[in-house]
Amino acid sequence: MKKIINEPHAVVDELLEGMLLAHSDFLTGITDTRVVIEKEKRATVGLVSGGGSGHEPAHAGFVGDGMLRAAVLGEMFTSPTPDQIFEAIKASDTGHGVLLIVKNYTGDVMNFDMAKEMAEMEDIAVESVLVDDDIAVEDSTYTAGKRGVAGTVLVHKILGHYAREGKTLTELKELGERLTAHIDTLGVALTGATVPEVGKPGFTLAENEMEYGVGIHGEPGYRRSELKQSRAIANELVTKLMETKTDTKKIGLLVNGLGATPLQELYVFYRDVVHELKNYDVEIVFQKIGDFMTSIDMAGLSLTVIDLDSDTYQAALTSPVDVLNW
Amino acid sequence: MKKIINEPHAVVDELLEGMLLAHSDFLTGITDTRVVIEKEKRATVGLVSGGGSGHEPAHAGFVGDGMLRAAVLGEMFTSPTPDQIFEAIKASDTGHGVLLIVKNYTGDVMNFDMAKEMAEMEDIAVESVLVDDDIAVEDSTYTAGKRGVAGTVLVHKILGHYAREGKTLTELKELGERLTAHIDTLGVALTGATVPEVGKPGFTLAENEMEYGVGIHGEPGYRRSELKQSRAIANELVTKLMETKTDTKKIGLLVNGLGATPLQELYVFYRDVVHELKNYDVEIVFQKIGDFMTSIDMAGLSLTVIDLDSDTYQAALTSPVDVLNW
Amino acid sequence: MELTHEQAKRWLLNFHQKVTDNKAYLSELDQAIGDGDHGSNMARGTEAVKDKLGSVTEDSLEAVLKQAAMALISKVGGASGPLYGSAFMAMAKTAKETSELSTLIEAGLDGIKHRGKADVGDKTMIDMWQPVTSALHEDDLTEVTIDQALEDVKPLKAKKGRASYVGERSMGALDPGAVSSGYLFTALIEEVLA
Amino acid sequence: MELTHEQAKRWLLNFHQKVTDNKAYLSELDQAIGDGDHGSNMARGTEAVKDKLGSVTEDSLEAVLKQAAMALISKVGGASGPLYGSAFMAMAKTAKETSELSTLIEAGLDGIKHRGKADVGDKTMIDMWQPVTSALHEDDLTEVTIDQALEDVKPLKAKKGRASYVGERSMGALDPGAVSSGYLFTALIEEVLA
Ligand SMILES: Nc1ncnc2c1ncn2[C@@H]1O[C@H](COP(=O)(O)OP(=O)(O)O)[C@@H](O)[C@H]1O
Ligand SMILES: Nc1ncnc2c1ncn2[C@@H]1O[C@H](COP(=O)(O)OP(=O)(O)O)[C@@H](O)[C@H]1O
Ligand SMILES: [Mg+2]
Ligand SMILES: [Mg+2]
Ligand SMILES: [Mg+2]
Ligand SMILES: [Mg+2]
Repeated sequence: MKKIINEPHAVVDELLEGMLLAHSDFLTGITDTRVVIEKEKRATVGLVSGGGSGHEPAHAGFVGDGMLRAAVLGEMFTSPTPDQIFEAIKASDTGHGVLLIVKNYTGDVMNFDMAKEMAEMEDIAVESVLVDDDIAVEDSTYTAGKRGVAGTVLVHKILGHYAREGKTLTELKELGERLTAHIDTLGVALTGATVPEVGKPGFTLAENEMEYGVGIHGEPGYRRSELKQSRAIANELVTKLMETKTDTKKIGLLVNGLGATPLQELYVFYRDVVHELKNYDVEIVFQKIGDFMTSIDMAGLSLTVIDLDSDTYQAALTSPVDVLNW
Repeated sequence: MKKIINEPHAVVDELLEGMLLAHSDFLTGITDTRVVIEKEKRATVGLVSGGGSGHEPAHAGFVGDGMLRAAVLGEMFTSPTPDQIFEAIKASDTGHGVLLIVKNYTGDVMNFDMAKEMAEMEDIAVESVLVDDDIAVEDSTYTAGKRGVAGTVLVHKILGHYAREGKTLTELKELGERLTAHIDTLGVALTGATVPEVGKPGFTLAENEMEYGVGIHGEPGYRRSELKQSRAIANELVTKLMETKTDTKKIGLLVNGLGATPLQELYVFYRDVVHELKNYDVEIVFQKIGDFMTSIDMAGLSLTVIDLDSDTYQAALTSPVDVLNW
Repeated sequence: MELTHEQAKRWLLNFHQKVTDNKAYLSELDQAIGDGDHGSNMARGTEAVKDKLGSVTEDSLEAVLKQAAMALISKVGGASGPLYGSAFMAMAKTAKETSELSTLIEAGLDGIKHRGKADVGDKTMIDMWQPVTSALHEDDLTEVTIDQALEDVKPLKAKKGRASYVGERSMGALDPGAVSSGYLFTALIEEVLA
Repeated sequence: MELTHEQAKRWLLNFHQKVTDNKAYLSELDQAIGDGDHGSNMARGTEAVKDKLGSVTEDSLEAVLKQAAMALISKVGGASGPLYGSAFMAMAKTAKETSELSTLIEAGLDGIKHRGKADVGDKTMIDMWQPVTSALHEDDLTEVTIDQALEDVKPLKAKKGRASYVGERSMGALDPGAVSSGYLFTALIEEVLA
């Protein structure tokens, strides 16, 4: 394991400390709990998200005006606990309620649910939106359902925009539920991710091997294959992602690096995605390329397609925000 | 070599194509040459930078209002040619002249110089500023001098600000020359970088080895050592960087990932840098953390310290810009 | 049979010991079909339980169970945190009415089912809690019950939690949560039933 | 001795062939003390020279040398591009006045020195161009001159260009630019002096 860190168990606390030291102009922490929150709060619904650490810049990099009010950091790749989330909820409420944006993982769902129950006992209005964009997993009663991955960041952005516009908690929840149905993601990995305390990659791929459909904690994908060229990967991901979008005319794209992928590869891949999409009758009206929802030091990327036939989503995606990593 | 690319020799053209496809709202290319340039040009001095590819987001990610007017992309790790740079100069001139920001590498210096001569033959006013911030190299008559590395991005930002404010070419050159003396950088590598066409890392480090002082093309550093903890690395880099800054009271910091370094490590390291700086009588008034000047897929980082006793630099660093990766 | 607050404390301390001793093994089991953190998660959690128990001054079963619940909820995270936490919270609530052991454990089981929306046969800790609850109702909980439950959980295909992502590959493997729950009930046998 | 435009063409084509044949070797030399691209750089450049020569219709030495310069300048990049480019540009300018070979090569050498601010002994291509120029002045350029120059460049410590970063480590190694320039002059011997 080659990492620039100190004691492996201290990484989460130290990266949090680094963040707060660097960005104290607009971000602050909540004492004794790993929460990053805006200093200035508008009198609007507060959006709270979070999950295990290791997905940086998610989620703390999206805290700020126009996106999240607070982010809750769990242990590495481990959902945060209900009391942490509860602290974030309390601190985020300005009397307009709090919307939780939760990635669909058993742990996240349950911990956020418990936090919601705690908050309700203190009469704070809380709703939640579940993001399950990873189409690598079949959504059936035989699985925990589709996972929440990079598309979550688009949910932060769009709902963050609406929250700033003054939408109510109920409106935001409804909007969110409709929105998540329009977002699909697929990832590929060239290497596994190494959790510092574990010290070795969660899985290993041979020098000439890649895996399609891997989750952001290294959950198994749907196929291993020899390493393909960018255009072949673009073909496979686009084909799968566009399968359900037969009536869609306008889309947005998010090409997301998983932590150790150079930006140059993301741009080569983006190019191939655009070429691939020429086979479809769609217009690309929004795109974002970079690291948004990583998997520690995994090499690989994910492609997210969002259906943008609704003009309002597009406007919500492009409005200015004041966060670190959008 | 594990990369999401197509034919190795096509990476530069394809990443450029990807960039221009993605950001055609404000960026465009110059036909038949690898130049990225702003679509809307203010009537001010145009700043042009560039160098070998492989340092993404440098330099194209800094083209836009308030920073560069154009970026010239060479082959991977190879300086662009004079005619490419000349095209960028011609397209960047609005009658106010063009300032070249050049990293101190023999190839870059000579190619930019030749381009400057070509432009002068066409009566375009051109000046250049040479950035040589890498203190790993001794500045003596026995070397090609200190190399230009991540600090270059701060030069883009500060001079970009002044150019937008309407400073003249002569003023900008003078400002630039004074400015570069205030910027120092040191990098560490955990792995070598793999140029796609070469197919293997430029150098190799053992599983428990790191190298201090490596350049952004994998130029040899000043010492190999066993892999150290973040705080030990922070101690060494800060000590060396602060050596010449005994009278400095205010500084800015740039923690720059080299391409395959997770953001979480950059924040842990930033934290340790801040702690280390408590031993000095300085105030950190500016900081930037992320990937700015990478070395393809190298794991490692660099730390840049800029002396900010002059208040104007600080204002120039924080003014808003409209570029992709600042 | 009734559970006293002293017994409950001893039970939880024994559980902590077993989890600590088998931390690496639990993570290894989780590595095979999950994400390899069940050992760390449970060690962190039971350590917190141990710490909290020291500060329980009330001589009440409810207080002991509630503190355990709070410790697990606030320190574990992941999937097992809210599940174990909900189990102990449900037991604490039930302890207001009764201290009858099988009723308490059944309440815990219901807490898990309610929280995780899983059921018997999904290859989760429920496949340990369910047979143990039945055995307690018949006053017949022994190591055999636990061993049998582990045997029975092996061939199942995971349908809930992280292990469900590996699908077929989960068949033949032990479920880490069922194993850690097995430690909980072995500790119960040793401290309460023996 | 005078250089004709036909000779110059043959010379450059021969140079292209030698560089192409030794592309990997040149990069290998550069890998040791530089960044490993000298072979690719020069192959790309001489390929462009070859292409350009096809389109030179004028029967003029100046035109041939100028086209070679332009091709090198616009296709090589790195350090060697402007250096070889400046050398041929200086030769082209000089060809307006004279076609005397040693005067032309000396002009090329001056072009390199002017562009790169290096001098004899810095372990660069200059350490090939300088002895070759002297030999030409004495009408005595042979393979021996080139071999000797390569021998002499080896022990030097690099003071210019990328190789200067490896300092002491450059001692004992060949300089890739000196070697590629050696090919240039071997080609000259074969096509013009033989
Ligand atoms: N929905 C569920 N209901 C009951 N138990 C579950 C459920 N999901 C997961 N589990 C249990 O949780 C265990 C995994 O816990 P742990 O590894 O600590 O959390 P995570 O899966 O978040 O990493 C599984 O072995 C299983 O017994
Ligand atoms: N300042 C200089 N003057 C003369 N020749 C130089 C100078 N700097 C470098 N060279 C020559 O250039 C060669 C390296 O060329 P190349 O590898 O193509 O470029 P780069 O160093 O940019 O990768 C060296 O071997 C040396 O002969
Ligand atoms: Mg986990
Ligand atoms: Mg080079
Ligand atoms: Mg687990
Ligand atoms: Mg080279």
